[in-house]
Amino acid sequence: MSTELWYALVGVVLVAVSFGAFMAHTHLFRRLLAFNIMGTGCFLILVGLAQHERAPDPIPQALVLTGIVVAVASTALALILLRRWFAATGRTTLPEEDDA
Amino acid sequence: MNQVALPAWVLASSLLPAVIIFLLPETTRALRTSLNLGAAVLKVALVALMTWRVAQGSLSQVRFEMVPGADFLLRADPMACLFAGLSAILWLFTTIYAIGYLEGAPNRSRFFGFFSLCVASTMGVALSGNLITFLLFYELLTLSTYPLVVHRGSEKALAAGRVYLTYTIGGGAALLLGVAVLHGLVGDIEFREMGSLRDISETSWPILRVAFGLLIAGLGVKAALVPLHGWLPQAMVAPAPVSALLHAVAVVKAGAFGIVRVVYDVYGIDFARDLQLLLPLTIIASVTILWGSLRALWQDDLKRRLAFSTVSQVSYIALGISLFGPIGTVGGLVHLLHQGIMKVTLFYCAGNFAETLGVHRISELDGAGRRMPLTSIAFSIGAFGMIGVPPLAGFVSKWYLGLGALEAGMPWVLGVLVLSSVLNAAYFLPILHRLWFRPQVAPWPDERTFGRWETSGWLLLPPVVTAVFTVGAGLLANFAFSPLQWAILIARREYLP
Amino acid sequence: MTEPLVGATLLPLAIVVPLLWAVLTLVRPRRRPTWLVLPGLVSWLAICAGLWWQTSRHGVLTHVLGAWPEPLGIALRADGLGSTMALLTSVIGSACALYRLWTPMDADTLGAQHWFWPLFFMFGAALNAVWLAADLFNMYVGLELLGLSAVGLVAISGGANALAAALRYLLAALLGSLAYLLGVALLYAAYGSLALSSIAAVATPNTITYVALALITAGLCLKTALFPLHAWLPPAHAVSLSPVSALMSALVVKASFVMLLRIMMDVGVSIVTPSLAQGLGALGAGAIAWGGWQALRHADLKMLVAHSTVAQIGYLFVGMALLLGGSAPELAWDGLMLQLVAHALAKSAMFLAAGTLIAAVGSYRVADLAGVSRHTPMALFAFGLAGVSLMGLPPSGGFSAKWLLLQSALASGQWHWAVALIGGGALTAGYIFRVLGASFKQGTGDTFESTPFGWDVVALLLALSSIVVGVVATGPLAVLRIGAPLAGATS
Amino acid sequence: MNRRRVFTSVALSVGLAVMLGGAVLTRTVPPFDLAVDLAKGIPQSGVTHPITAVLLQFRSYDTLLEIAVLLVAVVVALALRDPQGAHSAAPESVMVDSVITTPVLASLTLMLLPLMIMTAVYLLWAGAFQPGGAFQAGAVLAALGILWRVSGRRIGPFATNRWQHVALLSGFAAFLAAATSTLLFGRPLLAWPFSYAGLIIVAIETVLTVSIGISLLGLFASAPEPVDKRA
Repeated sequence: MSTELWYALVGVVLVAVSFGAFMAHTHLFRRLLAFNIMGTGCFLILVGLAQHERAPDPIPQALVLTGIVVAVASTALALILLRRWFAATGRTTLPEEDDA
Repeated sequence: MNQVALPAWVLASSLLPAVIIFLLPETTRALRTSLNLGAAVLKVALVALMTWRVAQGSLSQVRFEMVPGADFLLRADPMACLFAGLSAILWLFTTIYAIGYLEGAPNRSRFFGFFSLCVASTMGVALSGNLITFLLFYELLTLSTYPLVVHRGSEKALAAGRVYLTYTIGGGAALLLGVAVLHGLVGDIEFREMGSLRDISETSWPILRVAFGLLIAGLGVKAALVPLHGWLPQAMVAPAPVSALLHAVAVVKAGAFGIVRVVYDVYGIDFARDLQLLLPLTIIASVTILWGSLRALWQDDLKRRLAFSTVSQVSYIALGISLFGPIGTVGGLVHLLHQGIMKVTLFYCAGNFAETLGVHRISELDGAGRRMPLTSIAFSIGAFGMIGVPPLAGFVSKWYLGLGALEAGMPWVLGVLVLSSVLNAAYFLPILHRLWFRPQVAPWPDERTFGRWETSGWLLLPPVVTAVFTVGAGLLANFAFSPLQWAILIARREYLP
Repeated sequence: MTEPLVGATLLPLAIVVPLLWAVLTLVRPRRRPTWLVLPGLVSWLAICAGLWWQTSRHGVLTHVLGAWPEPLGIALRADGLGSTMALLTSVIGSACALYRLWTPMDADTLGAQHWFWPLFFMFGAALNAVWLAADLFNMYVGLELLGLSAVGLVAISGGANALAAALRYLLAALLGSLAYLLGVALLYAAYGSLALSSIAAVATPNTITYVALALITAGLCLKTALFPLHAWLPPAHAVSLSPVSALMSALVVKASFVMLLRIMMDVGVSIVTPSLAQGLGALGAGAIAWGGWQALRHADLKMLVAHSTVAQIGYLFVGMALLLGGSAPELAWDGLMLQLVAHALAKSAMFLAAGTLIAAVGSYRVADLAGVSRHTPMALFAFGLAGVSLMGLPPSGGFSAKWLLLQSALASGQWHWAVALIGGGALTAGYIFRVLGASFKQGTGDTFESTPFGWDVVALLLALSSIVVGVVATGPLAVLRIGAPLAGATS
Repeated sequence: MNRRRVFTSVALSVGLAVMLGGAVLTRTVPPFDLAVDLAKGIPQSGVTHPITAVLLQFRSYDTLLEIAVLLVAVVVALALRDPQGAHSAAPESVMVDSVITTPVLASLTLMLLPLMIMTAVYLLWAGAFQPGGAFQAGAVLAALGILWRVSGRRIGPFATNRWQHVALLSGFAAFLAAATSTLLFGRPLLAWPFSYAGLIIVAIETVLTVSIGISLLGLFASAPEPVDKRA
């Protein structure tokens, strides 16, 4: 089993676990963290799976760089909304969920 | 204007006024009134012109493709002229009546806007040359009458509106499904004399039967066939001109007219017979006739009694259609007009009693004949016409229906006719008796005086004129362009290829 | 040959010009930069109209970015669907922008409103980027740009509710686009390319492709708010400023749907089994029922309209089921396209009209509309017209769309879809007339705010076009068939 | 969190793991190999490092939109930041909790200042022929800014300070201008003539670095001061 495939499998585990966490948690910050880990796993799969049994392929790496910037931007936006929400209501969860 | 576009002009002559009136501010009374009347007169002229052309055998139409495989088609054929002529004339008088009736009432721009829209869609129903165009205007009619039914905005009116919608939207759904099924089977279905489904393989006859059921169910709602008639008595909370519109000019008639179109111009009368579709229709119609008359007996509210009478009377049309043979057809078609004229008279009069004396219940009518002679005379003529007393219009209809029943070999229908005539007499004569032979007991609930006339001229003219029509349609039945002659013309085309 | 080239230059312009105006409005944020915005709207409209016209004349247009041919480079592609949606976006976008420009600003005293315009133009650019994208990863970036600017527009509507709605929306959007990205990663691993066309040529039914399509479908359905993944939509659309609600309901949900449609028709069509298609359709039917039911029982006018969007999305998926799993895909395609267009026009008109009514009565409750029919008849009329189209009553775009879908369903012998379509119409009639009835009720105290005349005009024009498009549907549908992934489609 | 929620989550995550695992393990050799086309393309791209070539030549359109995404995030941040409005010079909100007033950090920041700037410049320059580039450099700059701020020094609030506002925009604006300019010469969008390509790319990268750095810093700085309502 090549290293790249190993990366991909690690990515799979990360995605699966963090997806579970995203679903399980109600605390918005935890869910955001879960989302970020999910993103990382996704990038691992993208890079790893694309170039195993093959010459290294720079395209997925570039895609991942783009993906990272997008992920950073959305995380930042989420954090700002989250802080605003907390500042406004003192809640760490969405209204429909019980404040766990 | 070139004659090809004539149907379009007829449609536009009430569509454009509708749009303009919507934009008019509430206060511009004179302009709105003249616009209403002008449009109504213009429409009568246009329809007359169209009828004249059709009588000479020139067939004019407007056609373009709406969605792939479905055309928008307006066409002037004899049957279209029959219905268009009726509603054009009655619209003129109903407009006059409505102007007088809504004097000083709120939301008149809205009212007259939808009023014109309603008649525009009726014209569309009359002139539509294929099923999908018919469906289009049939639904438009539903939409444009709802605001009129709920016009008063009272709880009662809104409730009636809800009932009206529940029935008509449901009916519309059935109709849509039926049309879609037929369309899927044979493509775009144009109305054609002798129908256009003849050459369909035996295997798909069951589907044709289902489709027929769906179509009749959809149309039966507006035509108030039992058990789909529930909305009609509810809807009488609407202002009197709207009741006239619902019962005589537009809605109920659109349903009946649709049934005529489906039986004759989609399926074709003899093909319908081969599918064994006529007998069920006859039975439903007969049941409706008797049920409506029976229910009418027990109503004390005048408009409510008239409403049930409509339920019964309109089914004469369905009855005549379902009788195989030209005479029955003539009876049905001619009643389409006659019932309209007579029933509109009765509703005008009922409105006059309500507006002038504040009388809504039959038990309060004692002696009204002396107070409002002209209105009462008009009412009496209408009532006698409904009962079928010669030489009034109603008699002509029933005569042909009776002969048609014999021709179709269904003598039991004769019994239905006789029985319902007796019932008609039973619920109309007491009213006349109260009008003329009972002295006034109590003061009128809410009397208004209008100078030397018994009521406002706007309100008085229409019933008088339509009453005269009622007499004329009976007496002059043998002159050219009389309803009877026109119906005979159509019947000839439907049976003789 | 020159003309198609000119046409092809319009593709990047359709994206670059809104971006440019995003920058311009960002240089000095103002609440109402009328004279800065109007030229932007005009050029945007002109470009999209030209694009549509060029497509209708020359067929599919392609613009190879950076002159690097696919699959190494990225191309923009304008087929009938893409250019029509672009035109629709520019029209509805301009309408909402005008509505916004006519809004008296003392109505919202929030400083955040300064930033409406940059986000608005970013949003427009993102939509065009999605309509014209031909590359799976590029679609992802476009979708993210769209999602974030939409979230921003919701968030600046002000108030804690807006924040909560924006957060809920953002989480859903992020999860959805991540699922999509996973799917894309798998597809790239399986086929070594990101260009939709090149993958379509070699797509084979194997595990990795199935999983990829499943992830893509799930992600995009979440973004399209397909029942039962719709929970985020109603609050997000209801709390926003009315023009924002209009844009979101009319266009944003369509973006992810169109992406799904393209991928399904190009990559999935040889892979998706009829039973899977039926499954999607079943969810659509569920959406029709659930959305309609919720709309019937909500007291808040904008929540009612938002739930109506949930229901209308259902029709799209029923159409997709007929497209993938029916025996009359051409009819289904036409119906689907017409539903896309008609709903976009009708729903934007309805949200704008609802905003006017709410401003007039000063309350969000349907019950408080009593008597408004006399005060703001035009807005109510627009609402009614839009309602006619949503109900699918003739004459309207909604009717023609439903008619075509109905024909397709009957031709495929799939009666259950016919029932769903017609039943949905009845439900819609239920909640539309609930509003109309309430407004016809005789008002007790007729104290209404006066609303800008321009508002009525904009809403009425949109509503009328949603009616007219149904009567003259043949022309637009001919364009929408250009480059359609159907057997015997003109390209 | 309640039991059912946990169970469903676990079930979902296991399902996802199985799906993905299956997909990953059953993967076959793809029909296309872009790496080959890429190798052919590099010589005409004007840069030597493949990733940079992809980011700013072959898929530069993605990068353009990516910067737009970043800009949107900043715009929303600024919008939510100043409830008073962009031009009412709001007093800078000093983040009470995040200021660490130790002489160590203060002096360390001063010492780090030149070092980090140098690192940023290096990363930017390196991007042309080895891993590195605008975003990495920008991130370093942002980190510097954050240190600066955390150590209690003031940075002009971004919505009010014209220059920072412009710097914020400049990256995207320059990129957009460079992308569009080609249309004027009848070339496709972003199709830079080979002879200038390298130069243009370096220019864009430089502007982007500053702009990205300020954007990230802006995102950090415009988070509201945490007020615990429940306290």
